[in-house]
Amino acid sequence: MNLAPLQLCLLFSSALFCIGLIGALSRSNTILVLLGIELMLNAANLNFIAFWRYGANSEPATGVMFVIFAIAVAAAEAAVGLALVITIYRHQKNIRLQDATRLKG
Amino acid sequence: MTAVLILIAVATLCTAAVAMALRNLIHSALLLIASWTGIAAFYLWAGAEFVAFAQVLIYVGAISMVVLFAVLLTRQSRADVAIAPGSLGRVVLALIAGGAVLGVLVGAVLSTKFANSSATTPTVTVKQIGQSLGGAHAAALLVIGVLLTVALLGAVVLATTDRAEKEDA
Amino acid sequence: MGLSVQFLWLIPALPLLAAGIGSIAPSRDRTLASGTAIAALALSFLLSCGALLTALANPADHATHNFAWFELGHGAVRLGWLLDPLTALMCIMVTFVGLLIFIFSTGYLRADARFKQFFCFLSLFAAAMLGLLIANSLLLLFICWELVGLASYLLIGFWFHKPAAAAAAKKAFITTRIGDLGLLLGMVWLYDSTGSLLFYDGGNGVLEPSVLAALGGSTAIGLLIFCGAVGKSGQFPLHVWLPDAMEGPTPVSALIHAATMVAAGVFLMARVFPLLTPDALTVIALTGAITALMGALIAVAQNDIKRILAFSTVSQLGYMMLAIGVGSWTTAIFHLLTHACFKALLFLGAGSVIHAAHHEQDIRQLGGLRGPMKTTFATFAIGMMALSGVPFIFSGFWSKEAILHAAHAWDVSQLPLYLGLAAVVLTAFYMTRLMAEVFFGAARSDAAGHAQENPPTMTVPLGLLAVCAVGLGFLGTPYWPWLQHTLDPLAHVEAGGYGLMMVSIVLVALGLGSGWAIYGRKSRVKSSAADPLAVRAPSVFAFLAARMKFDELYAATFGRLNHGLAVFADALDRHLWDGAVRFFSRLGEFAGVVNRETDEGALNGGFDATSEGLRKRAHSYSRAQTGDAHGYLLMVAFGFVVLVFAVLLGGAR
Amino acid sequence: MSAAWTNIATSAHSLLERLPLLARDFTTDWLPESARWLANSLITIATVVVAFASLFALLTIVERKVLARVQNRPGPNRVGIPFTKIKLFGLGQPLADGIKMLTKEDIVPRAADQVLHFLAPVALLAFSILTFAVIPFGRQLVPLELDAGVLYFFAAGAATELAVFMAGWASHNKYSLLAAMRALAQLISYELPLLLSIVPVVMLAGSLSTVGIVEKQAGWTWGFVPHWHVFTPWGAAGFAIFFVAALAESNRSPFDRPEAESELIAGHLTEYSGFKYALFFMAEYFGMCALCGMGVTLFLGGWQAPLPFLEIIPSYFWFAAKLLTLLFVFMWIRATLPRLRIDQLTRLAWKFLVPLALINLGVAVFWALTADWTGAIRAIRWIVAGALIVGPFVLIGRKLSSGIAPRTYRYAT
Repeated sequence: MNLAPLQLCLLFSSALFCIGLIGALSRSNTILVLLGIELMLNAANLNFIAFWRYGANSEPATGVMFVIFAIAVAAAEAAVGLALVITIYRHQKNIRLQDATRLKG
Repeated sequence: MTAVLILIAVATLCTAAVAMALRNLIHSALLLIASWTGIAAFYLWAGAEFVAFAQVLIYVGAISMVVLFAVLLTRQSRADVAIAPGSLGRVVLALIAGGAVLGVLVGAVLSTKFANSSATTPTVTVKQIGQSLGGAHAAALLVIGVLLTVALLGAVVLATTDRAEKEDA
Repeated sequence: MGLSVQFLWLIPALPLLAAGIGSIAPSRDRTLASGTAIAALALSFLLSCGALLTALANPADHATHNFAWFELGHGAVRLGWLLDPLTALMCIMVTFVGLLIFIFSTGYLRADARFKQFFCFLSLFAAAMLGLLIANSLLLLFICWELVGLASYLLIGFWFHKPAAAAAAKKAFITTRIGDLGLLLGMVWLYDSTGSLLFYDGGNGVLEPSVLAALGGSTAIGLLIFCGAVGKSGQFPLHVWLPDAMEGPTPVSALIHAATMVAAGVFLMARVFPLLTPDALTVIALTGAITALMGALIAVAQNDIKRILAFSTVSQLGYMMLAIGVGSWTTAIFHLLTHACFKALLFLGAGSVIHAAHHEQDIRQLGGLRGPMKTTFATFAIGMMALSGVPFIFSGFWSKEAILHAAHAWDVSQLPLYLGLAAVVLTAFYMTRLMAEVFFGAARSDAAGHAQENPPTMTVPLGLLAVCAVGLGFLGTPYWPWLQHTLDPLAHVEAGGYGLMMVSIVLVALGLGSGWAIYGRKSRVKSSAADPLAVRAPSVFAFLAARMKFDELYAATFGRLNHGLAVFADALDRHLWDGAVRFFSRLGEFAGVVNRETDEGALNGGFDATSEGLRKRAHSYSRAQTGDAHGYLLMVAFGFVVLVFAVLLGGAR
Repeated sequence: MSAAWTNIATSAHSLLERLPLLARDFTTDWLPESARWLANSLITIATVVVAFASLFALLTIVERKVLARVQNRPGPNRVGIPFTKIKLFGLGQPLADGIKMLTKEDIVPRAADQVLHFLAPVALLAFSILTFAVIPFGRQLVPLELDAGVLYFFAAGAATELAVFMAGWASHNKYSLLAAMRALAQLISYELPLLLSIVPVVMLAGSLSTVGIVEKQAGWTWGFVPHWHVFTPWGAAGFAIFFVAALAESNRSPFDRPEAESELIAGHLTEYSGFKYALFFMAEYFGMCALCGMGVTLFLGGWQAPLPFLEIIPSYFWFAAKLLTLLFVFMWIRATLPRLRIDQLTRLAWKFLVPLALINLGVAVFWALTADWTGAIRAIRWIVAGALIVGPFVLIGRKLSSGIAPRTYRYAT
């Protein structure tokens, strides 16, 4: 099997994405679910870099810029997400995601 | 070069997978941090030096701290960090869903014929990044600044205990 | 060291700045408030001297500096500064007299709690007045004119806790407003006719020959502008506010109602003199002459020291208007300048007396102040002789002579001359009466008995003003008419006319002699004793003492008319409009009742049924929101896979 | 001075300057081209590690001596060369300490998280050493010339927090965990002023590369005032903020809260002994050296000589001199100031240093915008910039310290 480096990178990111997905789906701890989602986000970033590295470049730094902004957004997401986790903990004394259904219809 | 990439990929995927499977929350978090470091290594390998350092600074330096704090703040006893396993049905369902998505993605990647990329490696200097941050992406930079500020305030507001609320409880 | 016209705005800006500082300064810091005000005005005085030097370099020139204020329609509304000898001399007069009065005030209001506000208002007044003087636009002049009115209102009503002061402030404000309406109308008319309000604008200003020729002389515009002057300068028939304005503190009376503000009307007429047609001038001359005589007549029968001076001011302003009316505006300005000095002197002297006598203003209660208050007496006597027109060394003589000569030379009518000559006698008479009652004889009350000379802050300004009251007259004698020629190089000055001069000297002597004969020779012994004139002609004296019943007349005519109109409007509002409104409201109420019945009965039922159906449907949908985040994520994942297959099977590739 | 003499001086100077590189090249000359790069790198790494390890050994004794002198006692003065009577003012003490540390029993608590307990000191030391990679020790002596060197430094430094947490958590000791949490709070709090204080430097130097920043500071005004950043208003303020934050980042007194022995029984180090403890100790000194080195690089002109004629002395000597001076100030401060309470500590960071650093950023912007002011107007530039810093400093300081009276001692004099 002869794979181009770009394909290797994309396989890497796909695998990372799925690991994040499986983690987020299978774990009941809200923090772990959040971390799984973080992993998926990172996988997406990985793709940006991979395409920047091997794709047809229209502009030199577009992929890099995307990743920088995505990292900043991820930081904001993590801060707010974990603050929400703490709030959930305060309300229901645990952080099991499946228990946090008080607002359901 | 490809060998290095495979090495990085295997290390990153292994740490991530083990982190998602472990029962000890602290170990999970630390392994995930290792995984993020692996991703930074990938960026370094790809030549995106600045992004790699930013990844380390933000994920390893900042987000990891927030995660660890959250872990420590949301447990009632030491035993709490060892969480009960999810129900078997959920795990199976998760594996099916993940496998399906992975299959689709891998299929798509393998079946696509990418144009043979140019041999030249793109380089980007810090100066170029700074110039595009201050030039073409200045608006986005401002929005990110506002977003981070709002997120900071929001996180503080969410996490602080209300005095009145405390009295009720 | 001249001051060029571009920087002319500094002259009013400095007092304005002082007013600003004063307004935010702490109330208890008296030195700061008075210090900034006095320093600012002193600087303005120096700048005015500089401006005069510049103006004298080329007296016939009207240096201007114009600029656009804002765009309006096709053109810009333009304002500007104007520098000519008239402006410069007036500025010097206002700043000099003002400065002395400011200094006097620091002594006069030493014990007042609102000392700071007083200086703030004074500075505001000075700024507005100076702005009025340097304006090269009727609009800017009008703005400052109204500001002057505002400052005057604030200062007359300075002791607003006294009902009389509050009422006098209102009266002054409203009465002058009547005249200002005329000025505004005249201004609008002028703008409509010429398209400009600038006085001098390189050939396009309203006072310049080309525009005047195009305008072709409009009596109405001149008379409307004169209305403003009538209000501000207390001319007949709008003179009623000026005596009442004496309710303000005495320095205010001196500054505003003797020296400067009331002169604004005269200044305005002198400024717009080229606009005035012969018909308008005739009206002005007659108004001035009537005012001069009437003021002098009323002054004879007053007992309040400040009111006597106030009516004397009315009379003198009449002289100035008379001079303008007979076509010699330079002599009007000459008299304005000399009058400003000696009237300020008289008012400050009166203030000195009042301050020393514990705010006793009734001349019948005073008396015998010659001994304890020597400086005040001496300076007051100089002022009195200047006002009376005692010949040769006192300034009032020369300026009054100039006016009388101009009136004599007027070819339309000699009536103003005769009225003016009559007023000369009366002026000398009532001033003698005032002197005799206040300073001679014996003290007729405790307040007068305990009077002491005032501190130097009050007497030094008196001395300086006395020097001016003597010296200023020599600037415009018929033998060396420097002032007239500086103001208007083309002015024709009557030399000669010794006969008329002799007549007026005789008349002055007559006035002085009769006054001394009646009041001085045998001075009053008791404050309650009747006035000698009142004994001889009671009805006339009472009529004059009641100020010729002008206030009553206005109350009976305009006041009643106004009241009737108000009653009519009230009735109209109460019955006609109110009834209509009530009818419509009833109608609305009825409609509402009908509406409610329909709504509750028919419509609600239908909507309720529909809403219930919607709610049930929505409830069944909301079950789909399980609150299970895992489930959502799972759905997304499977949905993604399904979508990919859908795309593949759909043959997109 | 004759031209010949100048030439000799210059060549001698450049020889001295290049001596370390020449020595390295001489050593690796026989290797094939491909292996030379690797060998050169290894030599560089080994040199840095050995140099700083011996500096660490020296520093331990120097610190004890300095503290002792400040406290008016002699300090360790017994250990000299073994088996002789030569004492050398106690300079043999580090050796004795090292032998003691290596031979002590390595105790791991039974309930501890074994793996993390072992990994913590290793990770801490590894990350500390990593930070040395981008510090320019001399004119050509920078181990790794990176475009984003400053970013690298702080990225590597950020990871040390993780090691502290690992140590605290793995020990299974409530004091250790408490100390770790406190340490995290402190490190995160002071990371912010630390980073904000260097932003002006990066901004005005227009470079994230440490080498570039040092080169920007070359030259002298009037021939004797160096163009170091510390000699500008924003630079002085930035250096002060950097210095305070660096004290806190390296857990030095008065910010040695995490290891306060009197209340937290040495904090996250409680359950460590023997060689692991030595590693922690070493890592802390390494971290301190690295931060001081970064401070020298960013604000004190790096390896630049203070005066033109002093350039004859090689650049790495100047770097070492500045580094040692800063380290001495660290010790001096430790001997002088009492420890802060945790609330005072975080308040200082968030309410004082961060606002000041932000204001300093504004001052730097002003400085950059007025760069073309020349002549007498430059005095105005200085005055405005100085006032912009001193004013807020005084105001915020007064606001924060209002209502706090000096402590009174009733029974002591």
